[in-house]
Amino acid sequence: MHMADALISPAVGATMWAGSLAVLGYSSRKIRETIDNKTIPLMGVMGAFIFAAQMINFTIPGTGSSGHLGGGMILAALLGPYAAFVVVASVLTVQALFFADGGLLALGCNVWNLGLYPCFIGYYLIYKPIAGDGGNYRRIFIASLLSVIVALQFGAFSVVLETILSGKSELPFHTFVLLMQPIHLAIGLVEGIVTAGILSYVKNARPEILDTGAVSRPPAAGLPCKNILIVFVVLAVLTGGVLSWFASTSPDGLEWSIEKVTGKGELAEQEKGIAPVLKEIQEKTAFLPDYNFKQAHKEKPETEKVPAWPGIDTGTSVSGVVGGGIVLGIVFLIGYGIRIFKRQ
Amino acid sequence: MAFDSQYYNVGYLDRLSYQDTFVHRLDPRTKLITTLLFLFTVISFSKYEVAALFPFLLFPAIFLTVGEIPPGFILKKVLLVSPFAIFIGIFNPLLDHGQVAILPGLTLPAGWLSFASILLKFFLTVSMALLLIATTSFPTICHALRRLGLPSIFVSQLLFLYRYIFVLGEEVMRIVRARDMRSYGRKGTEIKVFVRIAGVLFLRTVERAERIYFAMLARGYEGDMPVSKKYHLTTSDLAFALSVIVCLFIFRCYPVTQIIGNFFRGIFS
Amino acid sequence: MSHHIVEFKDVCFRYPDGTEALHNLSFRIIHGESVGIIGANGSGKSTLLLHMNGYLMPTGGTVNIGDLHLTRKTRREIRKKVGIVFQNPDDQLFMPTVYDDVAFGPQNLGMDEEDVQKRVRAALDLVNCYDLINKPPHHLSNGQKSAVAIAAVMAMEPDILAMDEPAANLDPKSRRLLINLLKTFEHSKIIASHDLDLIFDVCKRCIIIREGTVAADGPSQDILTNKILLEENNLELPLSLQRR
Amino acid sequence: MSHHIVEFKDVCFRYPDGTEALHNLSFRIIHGESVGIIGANGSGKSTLLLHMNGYLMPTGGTVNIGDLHLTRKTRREIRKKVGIVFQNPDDQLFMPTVYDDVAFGPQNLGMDEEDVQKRVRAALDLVNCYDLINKPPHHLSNGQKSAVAIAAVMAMEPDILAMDEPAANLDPKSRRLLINLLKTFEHSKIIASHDLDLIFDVCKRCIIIREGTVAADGPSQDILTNKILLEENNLELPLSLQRR
Ligand SMILES: Nc1ncnc2c1ncn2[C@@H]1O[C@H](COP(=O)(O)OP(=O)(O)OP(=O)(O)O)[C@@H](O)[C@H]1O
Ligand SMILES: Nc1ncnc2c1ncn2[C@@H]1O[C@H](COP(=O)(O)OP(=O)(O)OP(=O)(O)O)[C@@H](O)[C@H]1O
Ligand SMILES: [Mg+2]
Ligand SMILES: [Mg+2]
Repeated sequence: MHMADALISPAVGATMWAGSLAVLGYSSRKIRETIDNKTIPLMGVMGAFIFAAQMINFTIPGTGSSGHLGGGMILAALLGPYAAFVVVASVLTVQALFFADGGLLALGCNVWNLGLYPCFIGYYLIYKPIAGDGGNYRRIFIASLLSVIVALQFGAFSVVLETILSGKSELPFHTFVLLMQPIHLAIGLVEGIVTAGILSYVKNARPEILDTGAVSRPPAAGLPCKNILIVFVVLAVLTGGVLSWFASTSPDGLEWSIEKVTGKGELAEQEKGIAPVLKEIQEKTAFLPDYNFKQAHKEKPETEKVPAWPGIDTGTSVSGVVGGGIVLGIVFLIGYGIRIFKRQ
Repeated sequence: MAFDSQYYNVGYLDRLSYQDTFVHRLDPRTKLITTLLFLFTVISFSKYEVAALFPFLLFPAIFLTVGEIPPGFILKKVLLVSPFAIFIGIFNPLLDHGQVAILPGLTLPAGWLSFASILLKFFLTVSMALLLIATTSFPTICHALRRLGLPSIFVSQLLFLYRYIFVLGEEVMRIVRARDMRSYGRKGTEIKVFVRIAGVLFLRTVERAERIYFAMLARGYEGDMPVSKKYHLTTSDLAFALSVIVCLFIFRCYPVTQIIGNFFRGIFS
Repeated sequence: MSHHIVEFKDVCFRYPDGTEALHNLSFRIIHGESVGIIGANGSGKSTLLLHMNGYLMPTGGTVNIGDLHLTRKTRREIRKKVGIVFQNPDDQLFMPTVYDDVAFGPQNLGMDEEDVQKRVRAALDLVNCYDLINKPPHHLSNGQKSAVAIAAVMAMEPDILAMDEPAANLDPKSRRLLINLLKTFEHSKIIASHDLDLIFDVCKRCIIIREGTVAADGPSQDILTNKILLEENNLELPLSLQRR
Repeated sequence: MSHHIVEFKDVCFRYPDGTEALHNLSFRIIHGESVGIIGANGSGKSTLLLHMNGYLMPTGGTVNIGDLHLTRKTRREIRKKVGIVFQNPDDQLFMPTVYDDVAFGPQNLGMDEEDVQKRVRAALDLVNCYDLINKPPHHLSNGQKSAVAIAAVMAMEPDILAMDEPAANLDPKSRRLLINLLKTFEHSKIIASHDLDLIFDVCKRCIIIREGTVAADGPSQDILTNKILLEENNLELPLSLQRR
């Protein structure tokens, strides 16, 4: 469920980047204060572990399809939330670069969705209180299952919000939510069981790793409440930020998405969606030479108002189709030319 | 065998990034920033914009050819990750029924237009991100990130991650091979076995981290990863950045495709 | 018994990242032979072994095991015939106890518990490790791990045994025990190793791989005493043949 | 030069899980000596090496390196004197390129960029790997990795070099190159290995460890030719001394 660049708007992308960077900076400072040198290489290899573990396929009982490990909760349980967040962020960065999972602009969204929720909400609100320090097998099991599921639900919901706010997709809010949340409930169930299994295995074989800290963790006492508060404040501010930014850069879009969210007026929204765009294009072309042809048509569609669709301008779109083909040809020729030139 | 093809792809990209061409030699900071600008420009187009996106194909085309990256590989990778974008985008034609005229006599539902726009944006953003990593070795990207002010802990995590992906990847591959050899099809791939394998791998990773830590101590590590200052901006970096920015500006603000289209229609009519 | 033949015909293999690891490699091993595969680092030995049960599929040429031609369809069948022991026993022992580990293969073959137990017992007896049956693998010594890894493969009663660097990290005594163990197996054996003395002791025949192709193939007695040939291939005389 | 002495006095060490890995172990190595540490799997060789610069602290007895008594306070100082190369080069080449890796030590010593470059160059020249300077470690062969790992330690210019199983997984030619390389170092050298031929070639003196204590200590010439002593310790004659 990685967000993709193509689905987000610059405003959403930039906001989420800012949010994730802020948490990243905060976590890094925290790590410096609370964790000893030994943990730095451990964090690094643990990132590689998450990667490697994702390469092991397994069969989900009853379905025959295969699943893989997400890993945020395992990291949080082993390393504590701050270090885990930094590791998740680095894993996602590598995924964005090498696997093109998501994308560079959507990276902010993905770090937020897949890192923040398990590491802070899942860990502090659910895992830590239930599993306690060390804990027994049953508590570990319940704690990991619940925290993974909840974190994934949050993540999935954020994907929906980010997509809707970006306004690139026509999916109505409620349909999208109904699609995403149940899917991620199922995924969370499997991942939760797997996480619980691995943590129990580790507890069995090397109890000291989870209990006292072969790894030094930041002291848990006192911190959680404050942190969760901070997280929620940041969340609220960010959401507000997204909305207001969106409002200022693209009022149509905001109106659009709010209508979407409330679920009314699909047709009205389409008119708003495309008309200004076409108009903008026309205005821009008007500055340029060679627009006589279009000038003739320019006023026409505005007045013509076919009921089905307002903005028909065959002039611009024909040019678009012809131009598109030619641009493709030019790009191809340039590429080919460079290749030939390089061969010599 | 799906798991190792993913791994091999990383290896292949990684090898490509150590080639020596004009693009490879550019300063990583320049490439990173111009790529980000490119991405922002592309996704800033409205949801129905298709034609104006075409000129942006010039960037991947130039990176591909100057950087000597095989186009087939990039195409395949883009296809591989496309399902999510397609899944989200395919609803547009289904839900958005407004008609829009493309050619005289040919109208299409507007949803197809926004779908095409998503696909085109998807292709542009994904291929440029891949081309960035195919033409810039990962360690140099990390140096660039460090110089651009990201936290040093995060950057050293990236470096460790990069280094040990390959080591642990091989290790996992050997373990999975041993499992598959004795499991005849699906039987050995239950969650139970997976959990154990992951558990074993986990413990071995913790032990490896300990050995790495010893090796680091042996070489004077005291908590800070040293930074070396190897990169300097050159005039070709500046020229490159400047021309990219100018092109982006032109492509963003002027409907280049339509102008060209008009121009040719003018010639033939 | 024609069905224990291993035949590689013009096998080529290119890793997806572009490395050409095998190149027109051909050889044929008949039933009961013991063959050593030697060559420099990176010459393609491990890659070759991975073809023996379809873990990698040749990108050119053909592999035949017994009557079966290696394809995606037949490889499950072929895996029952060929048992491979890789270099690092830690990679192979992933179950919580020695018993579970050795039983893993037979259980997956769908045998009932009683037969599984018999197989496990027989396999562990073969390598003299029956006492370890309830230990977790991470409490074993390196030598014991190697032996258990071999037992785990033997429990599947393969017709052909392939091993990659079986003696790495063993102390000299454990290594000697392993050599004696290998000598008693009647199976066809294929062993890839840098330990030319071990190859000399265990294998009658020897194949030198260079850059993914066969550079020499013949009796160990001839090949491992041919100093010039060996040195051309980044090898040297077995230490026991070197004078001090 | 008294300050290159390594002295273990009645060293005991118990792992947290209760395994007693070293038990009243004592020896003394003077400047310029080359010493081989041999013994069965699990006899305590690696544990011993980990004491040489304080990764593990003895639970009993004392370790002196040069004039310094090993304590938590002195171990940083001691680490500059003793360079340890562990068995698996992958664990030691933790930086993304060869240059960064070899430069890691000198940079941590606080040297400026120019001096660092000189050191890196000198260290890589020493092991004949200067060409690899910009490669990432995962593009190197096993032999190259070992060589670079040694260079990385040599760049710290230690007075004493300790190595654990330096030749594992190398092909015979690379192993021979490594042996020749080791012979040219003038440092005090301490090498733990199962490769008794390598020890015989490189080390003048030899210590046998059994169950965490010294079972024999003397010239390699005597110890490595004493068949009975070796066999008591799970070892055997170096292969080059065995007759066929
Ligand atoms: N997973 C992989 N991806 C890409 N190339 C690989 C991979 N594994 C091996 N190679 C390459 O294939 C060639 C043959 O490798 P292989 O491991 O078969 O050699 P080997 O003879 O077993 O070497 P060694 O003696 O070091 O074990 C080498 O050039 C190696 O770099
Ligand atoms: N981390 C550890 N925790 C507990 N026991 C350990 C640990 N590492 C080693 N041991 C035990 O300490 C003893 C000595 O181990 P060590 O690794 O020093 O042996 P070695 O001589 O290096 O063996 P090898 O030749 O197999 O490398 C062994 O009994 C081993 O099982
Ligand atoms: Mg090999
Ligand atoms: Mg050891």
